[in-house]
Amino acid sequence: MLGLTKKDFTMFIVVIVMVALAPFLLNPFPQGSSLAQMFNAGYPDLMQRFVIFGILVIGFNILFGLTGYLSFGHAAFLGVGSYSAVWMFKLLGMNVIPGILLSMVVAGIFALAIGYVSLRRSGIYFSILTLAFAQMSYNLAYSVLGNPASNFNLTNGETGLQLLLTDPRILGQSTTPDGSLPVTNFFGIAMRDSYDLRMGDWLFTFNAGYYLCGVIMLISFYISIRIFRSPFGMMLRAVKSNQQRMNYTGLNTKPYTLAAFVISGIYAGLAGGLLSSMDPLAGAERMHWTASGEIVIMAILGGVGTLIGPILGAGFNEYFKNILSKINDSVLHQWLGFLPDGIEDFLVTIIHPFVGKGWHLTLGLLFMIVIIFLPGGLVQGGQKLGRKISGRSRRDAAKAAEQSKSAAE
Amino acid sequence: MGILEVKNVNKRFGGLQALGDVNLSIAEHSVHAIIGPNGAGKSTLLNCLVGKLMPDTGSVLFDGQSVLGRKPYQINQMGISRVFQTPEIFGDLSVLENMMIPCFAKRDGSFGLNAMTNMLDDREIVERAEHMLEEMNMADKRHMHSASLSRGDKRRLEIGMCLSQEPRLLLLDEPTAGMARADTNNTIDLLKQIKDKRDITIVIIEHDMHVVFSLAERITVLAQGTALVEDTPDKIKGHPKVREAYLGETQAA
Amino acid sequence: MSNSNFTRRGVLKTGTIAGAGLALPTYLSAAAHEGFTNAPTGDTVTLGFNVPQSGPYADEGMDELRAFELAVEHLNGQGDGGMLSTFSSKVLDGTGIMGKKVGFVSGDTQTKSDAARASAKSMIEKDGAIMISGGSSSGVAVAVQGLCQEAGVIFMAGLTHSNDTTGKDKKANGFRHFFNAYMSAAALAPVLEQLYGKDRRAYHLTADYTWGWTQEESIAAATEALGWETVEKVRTPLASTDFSSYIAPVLNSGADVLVLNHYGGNMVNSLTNAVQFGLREKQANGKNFEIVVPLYSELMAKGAGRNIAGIVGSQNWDWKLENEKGDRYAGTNAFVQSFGEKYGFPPSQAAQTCYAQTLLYADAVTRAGSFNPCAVVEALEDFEFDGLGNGPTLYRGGDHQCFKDVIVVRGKENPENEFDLVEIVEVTPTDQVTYPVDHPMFSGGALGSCNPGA
Amino acid sequence: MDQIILQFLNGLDKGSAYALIALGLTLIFGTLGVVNFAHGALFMIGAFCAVTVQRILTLSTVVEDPTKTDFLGNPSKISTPYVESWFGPETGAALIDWSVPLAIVFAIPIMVVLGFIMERGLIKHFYKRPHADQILVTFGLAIVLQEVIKAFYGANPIPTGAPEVFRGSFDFGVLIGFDPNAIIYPYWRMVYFAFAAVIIGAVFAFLQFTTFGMVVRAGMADRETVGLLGINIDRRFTIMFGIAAAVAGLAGVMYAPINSPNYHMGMDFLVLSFVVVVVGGMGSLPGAVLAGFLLGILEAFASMNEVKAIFPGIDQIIIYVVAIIIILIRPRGLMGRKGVMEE
Repeated sequence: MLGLTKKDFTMFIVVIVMVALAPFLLNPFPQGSSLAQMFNAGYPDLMQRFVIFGILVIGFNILFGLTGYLSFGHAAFLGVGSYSAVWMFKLLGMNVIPGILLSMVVAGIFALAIGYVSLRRSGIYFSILTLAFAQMSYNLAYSVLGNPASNFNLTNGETGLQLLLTDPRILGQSTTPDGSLPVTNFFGIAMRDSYDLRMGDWLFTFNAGYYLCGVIMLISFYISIRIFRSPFGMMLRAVKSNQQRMNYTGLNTKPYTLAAFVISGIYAGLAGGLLSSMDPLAGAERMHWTASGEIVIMAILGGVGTLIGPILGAGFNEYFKNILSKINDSVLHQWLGFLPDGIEDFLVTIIHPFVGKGWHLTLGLLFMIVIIFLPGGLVQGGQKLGRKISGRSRRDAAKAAEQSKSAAE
Repeated sequence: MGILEVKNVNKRFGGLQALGDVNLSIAEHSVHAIIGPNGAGKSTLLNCLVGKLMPDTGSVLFDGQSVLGRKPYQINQMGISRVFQTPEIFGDLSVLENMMIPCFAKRDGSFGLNAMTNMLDDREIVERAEHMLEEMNMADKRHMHSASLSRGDKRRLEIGMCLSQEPRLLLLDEPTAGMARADTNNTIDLLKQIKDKRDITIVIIEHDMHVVFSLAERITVLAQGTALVEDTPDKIKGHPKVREAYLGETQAA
Repeated sequence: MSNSNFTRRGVLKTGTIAGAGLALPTYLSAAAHEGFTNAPTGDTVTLGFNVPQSGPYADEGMDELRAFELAVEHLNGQGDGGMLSTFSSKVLDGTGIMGKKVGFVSGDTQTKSDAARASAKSMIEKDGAIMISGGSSSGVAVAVQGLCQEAGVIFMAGLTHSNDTTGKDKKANGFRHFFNAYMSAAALAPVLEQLYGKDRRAYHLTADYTWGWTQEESIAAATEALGWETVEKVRTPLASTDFSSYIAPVLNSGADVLVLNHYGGNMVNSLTNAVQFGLREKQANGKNFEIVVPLYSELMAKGAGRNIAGIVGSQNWDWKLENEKGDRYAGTNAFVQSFGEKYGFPPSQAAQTCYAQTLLYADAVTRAGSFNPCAVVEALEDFEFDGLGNGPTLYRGGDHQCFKDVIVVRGKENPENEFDLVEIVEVTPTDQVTYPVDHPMFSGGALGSCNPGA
Repeated sequence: MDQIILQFLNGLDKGSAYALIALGLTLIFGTLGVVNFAHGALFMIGAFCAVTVQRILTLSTVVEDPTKTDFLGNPSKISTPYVESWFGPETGAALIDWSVPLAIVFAIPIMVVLGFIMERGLIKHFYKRPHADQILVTFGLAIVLQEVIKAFYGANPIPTGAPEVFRGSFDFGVLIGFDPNAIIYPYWRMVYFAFAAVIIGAVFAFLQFTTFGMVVRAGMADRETVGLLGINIDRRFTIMFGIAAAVAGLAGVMYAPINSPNYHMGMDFLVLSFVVVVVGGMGSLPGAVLAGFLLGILEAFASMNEVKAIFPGIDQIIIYVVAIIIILIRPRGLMGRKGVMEE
């Protein structure tokens, strides 16, 4: 169906259902409980991030997972896309579609230029070339291209490019009647509009922006499945497998890798455009090398070269990043309040270094654990788990059959 | 006028004259072997033919057109396929996929952005690939991971991949190197079959005299970067120069 | 779109059905009643403290967080009450804010605009925070202030020194207690004149980002007004760690004063490098070569170690203020006492500003009798107060900037202990650092109107 | 002219830090084939060895002094370092003053042991894994190491001064006929340059003239063959990891007085040192050293006002521009070997 094999189609349907029901799935704890305060992730900003970073890593996976070219500068395209979209909101109007389209176009052009040069080399030399281009973009965006005092203020430097009441917005309004900034919208539906659903103690939020991002993520995911299963995708895997044989089979590897690079650059630009559409401020930090590194981490965490891996990796990373950094001692005390005082204090002391200001430490340890024990990422972990469960149930079934047999005798 | 004409080709690496004024003419539909002791320049010559190296001077004409200055993939598209000493296949891909790639290259050229169709829906390509697998007696292995094939199967697969492009000239670089006797004989049989069934020219670089004399119609002997003699196998066997340059060395070794 | 209540097991918790319109999602559905974002419903009110917990300013952020925790304790009537007893407004009585117990959530800005906004968003969307405070850099302050304006909550800025925060990027929902680059320059100028004379040639090294630029502009303008000449303004990359190649040419440039418009790790490194190059022992143009660091903090002084000795700069507040300059700065000792008792060391200026901001917010809500941001804005605008450690202070309505005395400090030559790193040289009175709302360095933006959100 | 000489000196100094870090990185890469993103963290830990030695030497006895009060009004505490009470005030003060050079002695065993633990405990399991996995696991390790340091020492830089005799700067200009103050250079930076030269020389001599070094070099060229000779190359490689860690650590110890150590200084150097290694050519030790000095010098020149006037912002990007140009002109960096890390 939809040109997918049965297995792929099933997976696609599962992802659709997960995206559609995310507001339920991510808010398992009743509103106001102390577990909800920490573990519920069903609020618009984080849900948007899940799907937007999902798009980013899906795109990165088309390059890295298929061709094996490790780009260490992918955040540059995210940043360029973000800036383009914000400029569109400043100049044209607050509808997100032109912004998103421009962000894809500009990121694509950027990727074409950087890819054309960087793909002249392979291996770590390619990685360093992409890293160098991205760091150049970051440094320039942070300083020279972002000086408010100059006439050429493309990025607004450290603060980040933001909307102003004085922006022209030729197709919209510069300022709303009550004197505030207009909000980003999709043909009139504001991205921050939400619909709250209350079920007993539970509260679920359905956010317009999230569903727009979700739909775009599903389209991106669908396209990525098609690419993986297409002759083009096979050629990309062939590039990763044996470039020499490619060349001696009459195939020019350069346009293949360049096309993959540009496609993944466009995905990154799209993600950047969506980030800006959800929150119209674009900061230069998005282009920093650590941001590029985070993309690589998400891809490997999820499982390189797998279809579903990027989504899992992005979700894992964003979830822990957001949740861990918000836990502080008073939250810990609240959680562990049911324990006797001595034990409570002891546990708080133990956990303290790993949460709040220590969230980097925990995340670093989690990365190491996943990478050491699950070389294939979370997808492999899931498969192992699945096999264990199905293995056990098969064993159980066999045992049950045996028992019934002996009972019959 | 042969299908491949090599004229006065010279190649130097620093102070070393790897090829000195090599001349070679390969007749269409023939099986032509190039032999010579280690360091005679066989690999260098082969690399000059497929675009991996650029000769310093001289010309290489394939079917009247110069191949010099073209990239390996362009030369392949002209109709020259190369089989490597150690089988070069796509180890991460399945056997069928390995076979499909040259079929795409034959039909769609050096680049095709065919990203939205499912490759298994392309019946024409799949059938062609499966047909070639049957011809190579590998149909039952088509869903195997190609890296897990035996060395002999890898060689068959590679040759099959080259043939599925329907090349006019097939270059084989020591195709039986490192093979057991049985595999070697299988390969010889396979190449004989190919020669009989297909409208193809074969150039084979080989160490193993058994292979050379069972296949070749003409033989060129290369020594110290120059073509010593070119003749039929029978004549070559008794040629004094060859004995001196080639067999003399093998005796010493 | 509308909020709806959907009862499955027949349990109806709240009975509100109201239009949310163009609103951020509201977790507490009673918000729609009140007509503003995150209106507190139960017996608690949640404040969001968004401070850098990772990255180079993490220690400063932790100090801010300590001050916030202390402020929350005092508001809830725990501890010794701190500055509640000295604060000129007496409406806070230790029963929380308007009878609601104060709770808080904390997050990590990472000193990145993006991350800070994400963190603030999660506080607003998920935790129902009604006020966001904290931060240790101007880029973050401006970004989060913009977010709070759009979301309809109050932003009480932490440490942010750029003119832009209450200049071209000012917002109706945002308030700054901390001083700014212009005020630093205005406060420093007379002291610099007195210490180093009118005939000086200054060489600026400036961190290449927004804050650096506004400070460079302010200091250059103020010193040029004294008659100083600006020899060169050199921008240094933010990511620099070794400033030797920028410091080396200074001595030979004809300058006799080096102004370091750097903050945090940049400042520690550039100052250390400058001292290594022996600039402080050199003579230029027949005068002693001098180094000025316009914005100073205790943590920077600590990081620079003895290199800071004799270096002049400005501060928003210092813990020795009341002891040395009298009870005009009442509140200082009360705060230092309760902070020191709890944590074992004196508070930094960042801590003081965050503590004061929390109290000011609580006080404004109480005086206004409402958590509605627009009511709070009204209560804070042109509010005059005293007893929070800075002497008589005005929260100016025109740009939401506090005006108060600015302290000029100098690194101590022989510190007696690890907390005693700077000495107060001078306190520049408020009227010398005050500027009109439409001063050119602050022009280009507008407050807009207050946004209550929902 | 004087400016050019001055920036050249600066470049040598920056370059010696880059070269030292890149040297260790290349040693690990060349011998073990592992891309070690935790190398910057080793540099940082080296600097914190200096901090720790300073802390240990200033461990103090604390007595209350009733005549003075602290900020809370309690009697203030007077602390006297143990070393001063043990060895007398003068010797004690001198010991504290010399804590950075003393830290070298302390850092070598610590770094070597740390290197062993890292290699045996973690890295050796990653020899056969893809480079991307190696990068990720060592990157994770780098984060963990720096966060542990942050938990113990805080995020603020910690001043760690050079001995008194090396403070201040030397006037080179006068020696070669310039005006006074035209070319001044800090003593400690000269010490750092000399130190770097000695370490680099020692590593090369070690590899060139000892049998151990010869085996390692052979192993770098062709690991399998050396393994076939029955030589236990793995143990030697473990030792090389220890040595590389020690080189990074020593670079960090001596760097402490130049910039006050902080927990993220390793990350600040990491990207730069990778660029240096790649520009030098993966796996080439002389290449790493050469590229370190080249990039250091170019960076120094790019920060000159005259250059910035022509190319605004060039000092922000010079390293990357140079890296791109060199990699495009020379496919394997300055002195890289073919086929290394090109897949």
